[in-house]
Amino acid sequence: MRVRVLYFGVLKELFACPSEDVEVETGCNVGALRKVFHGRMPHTAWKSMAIAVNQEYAGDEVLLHEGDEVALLPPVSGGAPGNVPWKKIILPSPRTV
Amino acid sequence: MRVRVLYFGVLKELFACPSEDVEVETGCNVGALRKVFHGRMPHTAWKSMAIAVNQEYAGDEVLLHEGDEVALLPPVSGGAPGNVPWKKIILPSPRTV
Amino acid sequence: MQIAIVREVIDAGSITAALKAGADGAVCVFDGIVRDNTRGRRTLYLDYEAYEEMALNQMRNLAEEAIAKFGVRDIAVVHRLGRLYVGESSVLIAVASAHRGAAFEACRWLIDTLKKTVPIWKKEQFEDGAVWADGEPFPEEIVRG
Amino acid sequence: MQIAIVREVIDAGSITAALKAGADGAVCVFDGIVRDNTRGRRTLYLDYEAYEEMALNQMRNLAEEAIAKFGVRDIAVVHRLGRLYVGESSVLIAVASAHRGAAFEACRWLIDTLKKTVPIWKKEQFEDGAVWADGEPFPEEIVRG
Repeated sequence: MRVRVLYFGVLKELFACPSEDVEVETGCNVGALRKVFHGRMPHTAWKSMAIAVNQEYAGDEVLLHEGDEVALLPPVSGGAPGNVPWKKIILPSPRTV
Repeated sequence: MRVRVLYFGVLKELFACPSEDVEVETGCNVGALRKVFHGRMPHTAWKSMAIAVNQEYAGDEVLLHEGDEVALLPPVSGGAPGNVPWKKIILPSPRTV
Repeated sequence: MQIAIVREVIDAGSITAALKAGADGAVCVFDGIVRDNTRGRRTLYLDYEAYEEMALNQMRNLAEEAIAKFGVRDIAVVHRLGRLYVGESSVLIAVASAHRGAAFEACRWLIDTLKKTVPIWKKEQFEDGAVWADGEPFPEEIVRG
Repeated sequence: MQIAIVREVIDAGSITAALKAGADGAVCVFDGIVRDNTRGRRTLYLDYEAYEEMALNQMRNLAEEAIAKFGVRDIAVVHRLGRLYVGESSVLIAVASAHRGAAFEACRWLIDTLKKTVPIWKKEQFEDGAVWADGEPFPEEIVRG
């Protein structure tokens, strides 16, 4: 079955596109999808990544269904300037799965 | 010597005037003046009264000098509505010292 | 630092616009407004009065103390006197700072301290009578009676 | 409750004016603005982007949670996207309440929680390059990886 994966922030640049359709096996959950993408991302971008399924934050145990909208979300930084120091994330060249 | 005594808030109504010139003895301090006024005020108005001399909050030990501006200040209530419940203060008829 | 006692409507927009500078990341504003009731009793209006010169001095001192204490960049404190109707602002405090934590803390400290130490009083007019608002007790260091 | 994501200038005056009602005694406003530097490095502008539908849902959920949690009367949360220059507001949070304590606490909780959970990101453009702002780590209940 297919799910639509959306990339935001640094990930959109990393994968050089805003979204992809990804073929996953029936019974695949968020944790399994997370592992697939783990290999595609540098450690700094992976750290503290969240996943949303159909616009709700989803834990690893959440099952995926045909047509789900799955979003890979780097730590958010909306609002005003944070107290956290900013840091350069080195972008590798985009790769395919 | 003379000092000018200013009344604010409920005290202005209590004494039916905004200020009075008061004759005090040399060496009189804030505490002594406080005692003079104590007898003129009902207990509710007296509670937590502050005194300012020449626009600075002054403790009982502060000495008064000829021409000082002495202000009798009921608990302040500026700003937005407080969390403290409001309470009616019963005003007696004005008296003279 | 804008410290003022006014008798007309407080213009929050121009006060905060004048306050902001490039180094700021956060502005925290407290806007105190006349409520339509006190414990269910309907308020018609409030009359604010002040020991004006002393109130201005106190407000200035508080703002300077807050800048030193919380490390914020700049502060505006404007209090209105006279007759205020429901919905009108009696006080506006705006704090500009590089970071939000200090802005919130300074703003909260300023209104809490202003309400206890700045010589301003209000009389509330209800439909069936008027009362002087009970202030919060003065801090111990002020009343050493 | 006004919850919005906009691309034009945030009009703080009209947002807070629309928020106020007779029962309110306090409005606390947080205005997040683009600072001219990050740790001394000069900022030219910020580009904000969002997972927009989800961000709006999250903002609405946070506002509802804050009303329930702090007992405030009403809330406005407006976030701007796109390119913002130094001094422009990226987010405005306004909380109206009968009493000031709840207004301050709800406003602070909203900006703190928004910054950790609402899917909005910013890229900072410096004179010598651009970086994605490091967000604060997600709360544990969001990342159960």
